[in-house]
Amino acid sequence: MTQVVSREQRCGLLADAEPDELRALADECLADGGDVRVLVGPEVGFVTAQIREPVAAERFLLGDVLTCRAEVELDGHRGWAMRLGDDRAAVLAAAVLDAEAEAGRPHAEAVHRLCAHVAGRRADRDDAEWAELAPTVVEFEELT
Amino acid sequence: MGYSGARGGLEAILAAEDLVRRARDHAAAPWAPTEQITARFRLAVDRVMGEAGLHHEDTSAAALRQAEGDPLEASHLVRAHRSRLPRLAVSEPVDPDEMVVLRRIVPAFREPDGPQLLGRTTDYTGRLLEQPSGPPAPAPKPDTEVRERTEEQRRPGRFLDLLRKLDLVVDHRRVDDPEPVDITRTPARPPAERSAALASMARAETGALVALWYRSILGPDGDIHEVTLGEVRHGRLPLRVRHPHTGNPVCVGRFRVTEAEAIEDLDGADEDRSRFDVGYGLCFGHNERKAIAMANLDVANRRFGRTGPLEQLLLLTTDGLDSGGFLEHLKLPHYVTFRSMVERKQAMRAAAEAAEGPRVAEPAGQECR
Amino acid sequence: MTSTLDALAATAEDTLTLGILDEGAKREIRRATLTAVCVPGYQVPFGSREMPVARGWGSGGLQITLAVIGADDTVKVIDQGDDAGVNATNLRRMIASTTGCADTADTREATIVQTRHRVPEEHLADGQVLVLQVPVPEPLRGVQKSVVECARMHAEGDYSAMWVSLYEDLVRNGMITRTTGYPVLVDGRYVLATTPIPRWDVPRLHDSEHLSLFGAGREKRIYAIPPHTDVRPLTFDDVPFEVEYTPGAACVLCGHDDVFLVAAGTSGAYACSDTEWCARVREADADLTAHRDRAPLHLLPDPATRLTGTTTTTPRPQRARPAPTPGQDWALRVDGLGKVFGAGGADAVPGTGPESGSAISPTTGAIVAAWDVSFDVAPGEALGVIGESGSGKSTALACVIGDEQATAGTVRLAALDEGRTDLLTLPPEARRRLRIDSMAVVHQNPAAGLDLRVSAGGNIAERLTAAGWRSYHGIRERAAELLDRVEVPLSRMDDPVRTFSGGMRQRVQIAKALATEPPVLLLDEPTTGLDASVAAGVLDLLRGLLSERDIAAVVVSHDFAVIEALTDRTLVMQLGRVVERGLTDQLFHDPHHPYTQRLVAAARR
Amino acid sequence: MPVLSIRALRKSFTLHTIDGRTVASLHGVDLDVEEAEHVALAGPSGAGKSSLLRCVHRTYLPDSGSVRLGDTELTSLPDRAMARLRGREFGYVSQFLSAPPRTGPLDVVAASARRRGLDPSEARDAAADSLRRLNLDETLWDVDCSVLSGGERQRVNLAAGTVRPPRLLLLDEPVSALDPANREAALDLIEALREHGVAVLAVFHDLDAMRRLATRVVLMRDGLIADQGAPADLLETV
Repeated sequence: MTQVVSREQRCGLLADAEPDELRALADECLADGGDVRVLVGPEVGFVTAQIREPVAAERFLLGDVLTCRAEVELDGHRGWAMRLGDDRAAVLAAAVLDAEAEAGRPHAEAVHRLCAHVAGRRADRDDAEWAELAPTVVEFEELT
Repeated sequence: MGYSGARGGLEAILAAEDLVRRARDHAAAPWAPTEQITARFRLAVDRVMGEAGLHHEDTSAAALRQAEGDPLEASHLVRAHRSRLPRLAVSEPVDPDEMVVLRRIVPAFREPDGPQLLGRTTDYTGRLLEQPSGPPAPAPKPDTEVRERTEEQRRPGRFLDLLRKLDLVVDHRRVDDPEPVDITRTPARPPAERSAALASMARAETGALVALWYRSILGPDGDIHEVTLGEVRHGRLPLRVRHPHTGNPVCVGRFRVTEAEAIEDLDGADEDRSRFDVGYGLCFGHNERKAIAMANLDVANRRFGRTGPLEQLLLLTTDGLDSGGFLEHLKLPHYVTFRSMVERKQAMRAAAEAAEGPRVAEPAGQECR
Repeated sequence: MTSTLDALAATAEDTLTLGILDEGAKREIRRATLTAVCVPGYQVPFGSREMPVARGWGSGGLQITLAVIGADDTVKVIDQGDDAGVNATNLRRMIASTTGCADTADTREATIVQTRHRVPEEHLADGQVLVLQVPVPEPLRGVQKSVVECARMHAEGDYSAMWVSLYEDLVRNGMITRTTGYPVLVDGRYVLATTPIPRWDVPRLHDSEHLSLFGAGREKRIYAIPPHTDVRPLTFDDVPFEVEYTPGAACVLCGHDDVFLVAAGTSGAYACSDTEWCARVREADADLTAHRDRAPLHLLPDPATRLTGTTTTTPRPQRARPAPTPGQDWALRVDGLGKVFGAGGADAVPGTGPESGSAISPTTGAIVAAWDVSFDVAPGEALGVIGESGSGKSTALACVIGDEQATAGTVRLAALDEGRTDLLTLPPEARRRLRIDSMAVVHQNPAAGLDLRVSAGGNIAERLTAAGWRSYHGIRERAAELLDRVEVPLSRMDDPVRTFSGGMRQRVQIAKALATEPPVLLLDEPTTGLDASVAAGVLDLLRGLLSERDIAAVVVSHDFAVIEALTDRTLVMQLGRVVERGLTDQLFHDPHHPYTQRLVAAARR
Repeated sequence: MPVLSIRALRKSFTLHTIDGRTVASLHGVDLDVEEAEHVALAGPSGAGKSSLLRCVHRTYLPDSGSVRLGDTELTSLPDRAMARLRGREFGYVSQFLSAPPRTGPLDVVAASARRRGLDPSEARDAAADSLRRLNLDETLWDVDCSVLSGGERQRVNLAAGTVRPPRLLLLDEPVSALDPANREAALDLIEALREHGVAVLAVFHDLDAMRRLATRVVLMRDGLIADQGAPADLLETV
């Protein structure tokens, strides 16, 4: 399995994973009774979406996006996760998986596989989405 | 201490609440689960997300269900919910050029960079009321053939950039990069930074914003200025925050927005008539009406905001919670103020009776040369 | 199997049992409240949060209460004086259930009283906090629609528009007809809206022992009246402030008449609005004597003293005329004044002016509207500035007035700091202040100097109240005197100026300009736009006024007849420059500059 | 020292509106007027008589030369000082009244007297006296000047010019519109100024007035003084 994902990419992919996938894998990670502590949350809050608009290159605050985040320590390695929505169990699980991968613990490879799986699913969804959208493109006669 | 204030009021309130719950939650109809509301009332959900200023479909849907479909009441529920939550971060500045489009129309150009993508729209469908007697027949299998696509098809270049290439736009680009105003912490009042006006419009009530836009064109203080829609899009933008351990940006998810660019022909004495001005609109969810009104009002505010009432109207009268709340408060008891008003009217009358003739209140003032 | 994850999630469950405000918001509101206490009467903006109650249902008061309340506090909530009102009930259960504090109906036990539209009849003591729900915090809303302008008026303490509205009320209705939310002056500085509490309660805010906090959630403002603060209802010195009173009315329940009464039923009966007080009176659990002493019975309406009371000749504020400084005989002096519209400032000047035949800078494209304009005017002297439109005469005057920001030069007034201060260095508010009593302006368009909706007397009252006049009768006398002098019939004094003809409006504007006897008068095309015969009348008036007063006048006009009639000396301006200056009759009979000769030739035609 | 001393006074007009043509008016005039001396300017029209009066009053700005009132040089006096001097230290009585309308004769004359230093009640007495001497009907004293006839207005004008007279008076055809009877009264009034030591420099439209009033006649021609002398000597030669 290729390991080119950065920590940021991994966090991004875990944020996109399904809650059930995260919880199942996190439970496996924790099954060995590793030393785990919850440092932050999991708490529900919001991230304020800051936009740099294109007309004057000026920043403004569009509004807030409901998010949740968690941070854990697993065998001395810190794991952090944030995702949209308010599924606190999912974000805590993601933080555990982040720590698992950071610590290089036994399930680190499984975490990478999950990330790859999420990435693949995202590509599939993009394909499916475009398959539905493409027919709605207005096709003009070629102008020469 | 014999006096207890808690007399009839509380019981009546509890009974009213109870009546709502029974009639709404236990109505003789199937329960509407959240996913049904987000799937079947997509645009209502999106509208609530925008007006509440909180992007989360399920929360909006729950609010709509609790509010029995009243979008303003639903926005109130979501905003009050937001007041209880902490701000976890402010995102890295989002570049709207990163938008993956689901729909994109450029009315001012036949063949712009990238596609004219109709997407999911009923714009071209006759408005005929369908009255199905039951659920539709099973859906035909969608065409899932993988189609080639270019980067430009999913992330088309914006029309504004084309105008820039043609040197047809007044350049407003700032180099000083001021901190954006947070209107949830600092009330937006005129004179305000543009960032405050944009933020106010982004969470304004859709109807109020559209009405204000229309007033700016046809109202007594309006100006029938040339309105051209440069571009409108619906799509997804990435939300990135700084990773607390590495300090690098992390994309924690994507949120849907509607974006619009309004092109305005300049005709003022001190304006550059050889170029266009461009206004910007962006709001949560799929709400083209709001984004287009916002883009037009952005230019109108730059041009006429300070010389007329527009800026004050925009900042102080378009928030649905403000206007709706003030209206709702009229239902509260007002007998103290009313009694005070009646007293003055009686005093005026008593004074008139005591005086020699009836006093002419508010002299009309005859016209004279 | 319960996973570790489930357990972890459970331990964090309590984070959702939040209050209705997050802690950061509470801190912010406390900070704003503290600022409000430090600057009594000032409306402090704050990041008002959305509450589970609608904007207008007490969201501002609720935020203050939630921010300042502690678990050991006892809260009382009333609406219209009634603990059982639906709004009061609603807010009380919300506050009590989310903070864990005790609630009470007994004012004496409460540490915090949140209220809508009433101050309790019971005495509020040192340490008690009254939180008032405010629907509309801006007292100036009725007289000024622009929030920017309202902010300026507060910043400058410029409340003359408010005084004019009281004056107009008295003129039209014979009494001040304002009802609840009566405006008060706090600590001699800020005008504040007393929420809509009845006038009956307003005296209770003055020199109180308790702290009053005002929260406007929708308009996102907090303001305060700290204990022992001076709070005066706005009224003229010779017009008493009146509280609500209906002769013979008393509470059907307790029988008392020294309380604020509201209608009870529809048959004309009255009852206490403060239900707790009324109940305790009936239970003999109230100090009636102390209450009667507190009641504003001395402020009951007395038609005899209302307006019929003859002038209690309060002394008029008189501004001491500065003694002329030896060796300096000017009242107004302008040196090197210049105004460039557009880019470049002084660098845009070369290549413009009469020699170049253009006011537009060949290098920057800026318009050099006026440059190097210098003159001075002595008391008793009138100076003319003549030129065609576009010559820069009105721009130069606008720079002196302060309506335009000058690009260069200095402007000095003998009345200000003995002429040492350059007006152009003063902030806008200081220049506005000077226009009240040091340098009056008569505009071409009367609407620019007058409020056409207001009566002739009211327009003069605006200037007088701005200068500190506070006697209604004194103001009327002075206004009558001025209107008589400018030949406006006194029968028209109380009519809105919009019903006046152009010439009459201009006369009212002149009367207003002279109201405070300013040492300098600036007239911008004072008769332009009037019919010839009307203009002649206004000109005669000005001529008479200038000759009988020791005023220094500057008259700007394109019309030689106006300049000739009013002035002794004149500047001729063309394309932004002064091209000739001299005695007015000399310029008319012996003009030297080609441009002046053209003007004269045109005038003689 | 003469009350008025004029030296080498020149005045010409450049008419920019007509091709920049220059028209000469005074070519170098020298003239002294002593206390109580009444000098009449004579000569054909266009000779420069009125120009000379206006140059003294500075309604015309002289090109060069000197005009001294006592020891004050008028040609270089700042505008404001000149404006103050006018009417107070010397007066100019034109043919026409330019009184503010809506003021009556008495007010017009009294205002002039006040400018010359009398207090309000003194000024009214002096004004009444002047108007009486000019036979202006008392019923007209408070009517608006604009309704008066030409002769009445000229008398008001003369009264205003001569009330509480200054050291020097410049008279420009002050009795031209008067009928014979009123003309006599006016001439008497002017003549009486001599008793107060007032110096007069005047242009009269008729020889009778000159004969009657002038202590000296100055004959002007083409912007120069052609001759001067006693009226009896000079006027016979004209």
